[in-house]
Amino acid sequence: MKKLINNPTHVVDEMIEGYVKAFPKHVKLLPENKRSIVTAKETRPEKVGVLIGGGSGHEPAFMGYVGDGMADGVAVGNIFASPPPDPILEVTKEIDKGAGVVYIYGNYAGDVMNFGMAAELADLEYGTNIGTVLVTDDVASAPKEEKEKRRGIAGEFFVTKAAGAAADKGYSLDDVVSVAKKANEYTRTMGVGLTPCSLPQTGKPSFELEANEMEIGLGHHGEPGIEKGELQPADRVADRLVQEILNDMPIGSGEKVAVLVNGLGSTTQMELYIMFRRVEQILSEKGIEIHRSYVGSYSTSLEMGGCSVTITKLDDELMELVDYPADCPMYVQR
Amino acid sequence: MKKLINNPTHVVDEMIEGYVKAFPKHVKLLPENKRSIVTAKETRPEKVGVLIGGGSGHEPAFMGYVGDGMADGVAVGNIFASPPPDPILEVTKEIDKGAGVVYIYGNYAGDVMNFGMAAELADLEYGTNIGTVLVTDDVASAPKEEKEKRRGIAGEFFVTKAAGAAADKGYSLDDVVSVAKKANEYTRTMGVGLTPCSLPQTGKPSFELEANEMEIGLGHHGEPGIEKGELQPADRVADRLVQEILNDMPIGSGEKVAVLVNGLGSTTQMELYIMFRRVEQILSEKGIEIHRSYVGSYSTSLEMGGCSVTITKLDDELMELVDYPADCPMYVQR
Amino acid sequence: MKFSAVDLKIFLKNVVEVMEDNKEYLSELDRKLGDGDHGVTMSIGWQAIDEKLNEELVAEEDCGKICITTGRTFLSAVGSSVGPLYATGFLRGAKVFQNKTELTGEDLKDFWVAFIEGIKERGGAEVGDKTMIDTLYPALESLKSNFEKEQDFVNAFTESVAAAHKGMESTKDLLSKRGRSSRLGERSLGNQDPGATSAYLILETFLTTINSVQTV
Amino acid sequence: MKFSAVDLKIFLKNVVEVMEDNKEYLSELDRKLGDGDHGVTMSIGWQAIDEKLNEELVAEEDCGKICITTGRTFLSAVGSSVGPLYATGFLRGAKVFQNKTELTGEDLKDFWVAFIEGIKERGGAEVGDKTMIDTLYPALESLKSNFEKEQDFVNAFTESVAAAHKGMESTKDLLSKRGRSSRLGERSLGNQDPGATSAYLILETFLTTINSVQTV
Ligand SMILES: Nc1ncnc2c1ncn2[C@@H]1O[C@H](COP(=O)(O)OP(=O)(O)O)[C@@H](O)[C@H]1O
Ligand SMILES: Nc1ncnc2c1ncn2[C@@H]1O[C@H](COP(=O)(O)OP(=O)(O)O)[C@@H](O)[C@H]1O
Ligand SMILES: [Mg+2]
Ligand SMILES: [Mg+2]
Ligand SMILES: [Mg+2]
Ligand SMILES: [Mg+2]
Repeated sequence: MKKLINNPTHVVDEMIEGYVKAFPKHVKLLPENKRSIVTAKETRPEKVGVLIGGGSGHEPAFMGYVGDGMADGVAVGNIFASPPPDPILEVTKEIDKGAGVVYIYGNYAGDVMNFGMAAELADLEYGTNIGTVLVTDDVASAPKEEKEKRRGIAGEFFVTKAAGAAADKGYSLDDVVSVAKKANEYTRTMGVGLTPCSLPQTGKPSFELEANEMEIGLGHHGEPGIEKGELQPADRVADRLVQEILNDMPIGSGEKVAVLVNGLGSTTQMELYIMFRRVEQILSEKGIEIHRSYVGSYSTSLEMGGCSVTITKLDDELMELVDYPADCPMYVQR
Repeated sequence: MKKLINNPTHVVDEMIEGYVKAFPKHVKLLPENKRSIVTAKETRPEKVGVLIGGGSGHEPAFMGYVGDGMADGVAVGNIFASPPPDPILEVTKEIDKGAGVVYIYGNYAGDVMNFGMAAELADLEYGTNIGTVLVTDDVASAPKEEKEKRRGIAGEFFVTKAAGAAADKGYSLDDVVSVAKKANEYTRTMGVGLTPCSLPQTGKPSFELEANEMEIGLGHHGEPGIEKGELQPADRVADRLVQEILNDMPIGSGEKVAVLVNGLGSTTQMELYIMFRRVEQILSEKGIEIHRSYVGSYSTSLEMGGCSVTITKLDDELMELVDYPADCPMYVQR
Repeated sequence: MKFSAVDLKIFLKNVVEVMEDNKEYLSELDRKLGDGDHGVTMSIGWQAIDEKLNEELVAEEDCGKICITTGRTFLSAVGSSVGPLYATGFLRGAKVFQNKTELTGEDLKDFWVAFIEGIKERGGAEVGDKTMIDTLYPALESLKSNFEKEQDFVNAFTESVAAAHKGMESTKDLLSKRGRSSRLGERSLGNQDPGATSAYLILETFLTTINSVQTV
Repeated sequence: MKFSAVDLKIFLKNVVEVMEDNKEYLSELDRKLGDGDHGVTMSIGWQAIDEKLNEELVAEEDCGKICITTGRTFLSAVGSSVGPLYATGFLRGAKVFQNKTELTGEDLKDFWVAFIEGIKERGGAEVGDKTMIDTLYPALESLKSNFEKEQDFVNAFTESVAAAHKGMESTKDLLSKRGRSSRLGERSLGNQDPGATSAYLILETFLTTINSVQTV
């Protein structure tokens, strides 16, 4: 494990320090916790607040997605660990403009408990209305019958995008929550891992794969996936990922989708575009129209190698929200 | 070497195919060469054309930087190899709107010859006025007295940004060339390598470093650097890189700069922000004001590990150009 | 038996040390089933508690306040899955110790009952889900029934730790149903749950602490 | 001696094979001094030429046209540093062969003189810069002077290849001054230049080709 760091214990704090120094016009750190970041821009009174968060190590998720048209604030946890309620509460208080706050996070035991506690406390202490949207896009993480048990991975980008745009357009709390839930309902992700990452504090690889192996359905934190096997050509990998998604969420000819081919950390753009090429071929053979594409590292697992494919079905409302502009330090859309 | 590819021989063509399919509203492929990409948007008559290019394997550079406020077209070479004159010529012809075309590329023997031949042919065959700007930001690549021998690395981003914005603002060919040359003159980069990349076709690591070693000044294609040594804490590495830059190009207190902390491929955003944190500390101690920061993978070397620091001094003109909006598939600025 | 605020702080100090010693081991268990950070998380949390023990808790005599600070500190330092779980344990236990500087065997029993029930309530896991509950719940049942019989905390707790050990070991043969390893199915078999392990370490450390304190 | 268009194409086919055989070796040399792609680049370029040889050049009798196609194909396929260099070599040489279907020893000599001078002009490198010029220029000088003496191309070219070999080997002891390895300074010592090596392979292949063609 070779990393450009100072002290493994301080990586998250130093990263955050660097981040807010790099984008002072976009984001600011709140005073109490060193893990609470909010937009530096004035937000409109009566705008629903959008709060995201989770463990760190997924950059640009989640802290990179604070800004116009996306989230108003983020609570940053330790690497691969939910933030505690304190920073979540601090952000909540700051971004509540009287219309309530929606919490969007991946469906992990730790996040559910910490954000759950924060939501209760926010209601109790500040009387803030909290809406909650759990992201459950990871097809590999539970069978279809137990969809509510699935975890959130790269698809959280689309759920945040929908909620952020909706809030910016003046949706009410309930409406932001419903549209974000719809985005989650319409989103599926399947990933493949090739090489592990390692936590700065242990230096140990998060999983082991042979030199010629890949793992389908590998978790966002190196949690074991559903199938190990020999590394296949990119086209065959794309076939498999897309097939799993379409089996789980059939999409008809003529329907519109947004696609995200996401790198897990150390995968080159070259590989991601080669993957996208095949994803596009499959979808267009089926008459499915790609309305908007995203290719890049949108949600990583430190320096893990591999990628995921996310497909979101778009109805008219979601299409408008996906097309809505955004301006965050790590993601801008015009 | 584990890569999500099909056939090593086709990686560049398949990448380009995926790219133009992903962003059909932004870019299009020209018919003759499969390596000529231009903006899909109508460009204004009498706008100076901005042409970039070089070897592939540096994504998002260079093909990701075609779009409003940046380049009008790109010629894509094989991995780490200059494109031949053909695609350069094809792009030139397409983007010449009567005001000439400026070629911006890194100062490598291959690029100089191929773009040079293309420039001659463009003049001969289409009577296009060609301006040429060689990027020479890599401090490690030659001593100060031989600055004209230096190679171009991540700083090409700023030179392209300045030229693209200037062209969009209606500068003449000569003026685009001068301001791009000024941007190059005011830009310095120093890099550090931690882990090698490997060409898909050889599968061999581009260089060798021990588990605890880093290499200062390592080239953009794995060319050996100026000093191998034990891996230092991020702050010490940042100190070294910034010091080399400031020794080469003194910057006074009160001056303004743009900073790019660039990942070489597999380096996490977390590490880049930890590096940025220290860069910011050093500059602010010296009273140098960071006007705008860029942190991320802007110019890579496949999956190489490590990063570079680029500093561009800003006068009023360059500041305006750096702040100018841009809308490219792999880089958007509002 | 008597157990003072000083003893309570010795216990906490001992846990700090045990978690440091087992940091690698707990992370290794978690690499097999989850994201590999359990040892790191426990270490971060207990190091933060250690700081409190060395500063604002040095003169603290109220066992309830000690437990509140412990729980809050742990939660704020780690978040994660175990943050809310162990924090809830300490905060529920704190109610039992409120305003007390010396604790009886009954207090200690009530503390652990509240501690474990709090965790169960917070996480919603059942015995057999392959979590720390597999360690904690058998310990709770053993503690309750044995204490009822003999009213001897040390004996009852000794039994309780034995039950915890069995419970911890039982997680090897369980399919994961909660937390990060729940999708593992068959592949989770054969691996001991990291949270079940850290929970056992906490109980065991309490036992060695009361034994060492008693013999003084 | 006589050298026909067919022989010329045999030579080109032989180079295709030699470059395939040396792909790994040339890349390995370039990994030490540059970006590790020289073998890959040569292979891509010569494979593209091979395609032309198997298709549109099958019936081509004009040695000039064969060389033009070779040069253009190489350049379009690879770009890189060596694209313009070797392409210029073939395009300059093509002028010598224009409209000829049979070549004399004099033609062949003039071809290689034009080939090498073209490369030198294109790249601007001098002997001692640690490039392919260190192979090519001694070959050129040897070829010129020996051909002038004896008017025997085969003998003169045999000498020339020997000079090329010496020149190639001399690059081991040179400091890099051109191309990707120029910043290496002292560290470039001891490594043979990849372009000097591929240039030698081309000359050597021409020698073996004329020898095999002659003995037929
Ligand atoms: N709902 C739950 N109830 C009880 N214990 C749980 C629950 N979810 C997870 N755990 C425990 O948490 C442990 C993992 O802790 P840790 O690795 O620190 O957190 P994370 O899973 O967030 O990385 C598991 O081994 C398990 O014992
Ligand atoms: N200006 C030049 N003149 C002659 N030969 C050159 C020149 N620049 C580079 N070369 C040759 O090119 C070789 C490298 O070729 P190659 O690896 O294919 O291209 P690149 O350097 O673009 O990766 C060097 O070994 C050297 O012999
Ligand atoms: Mg975790
Ligand atoms: Mg090259
Ligand atoms: Mg864990
Ligand atoms: Mg090379």
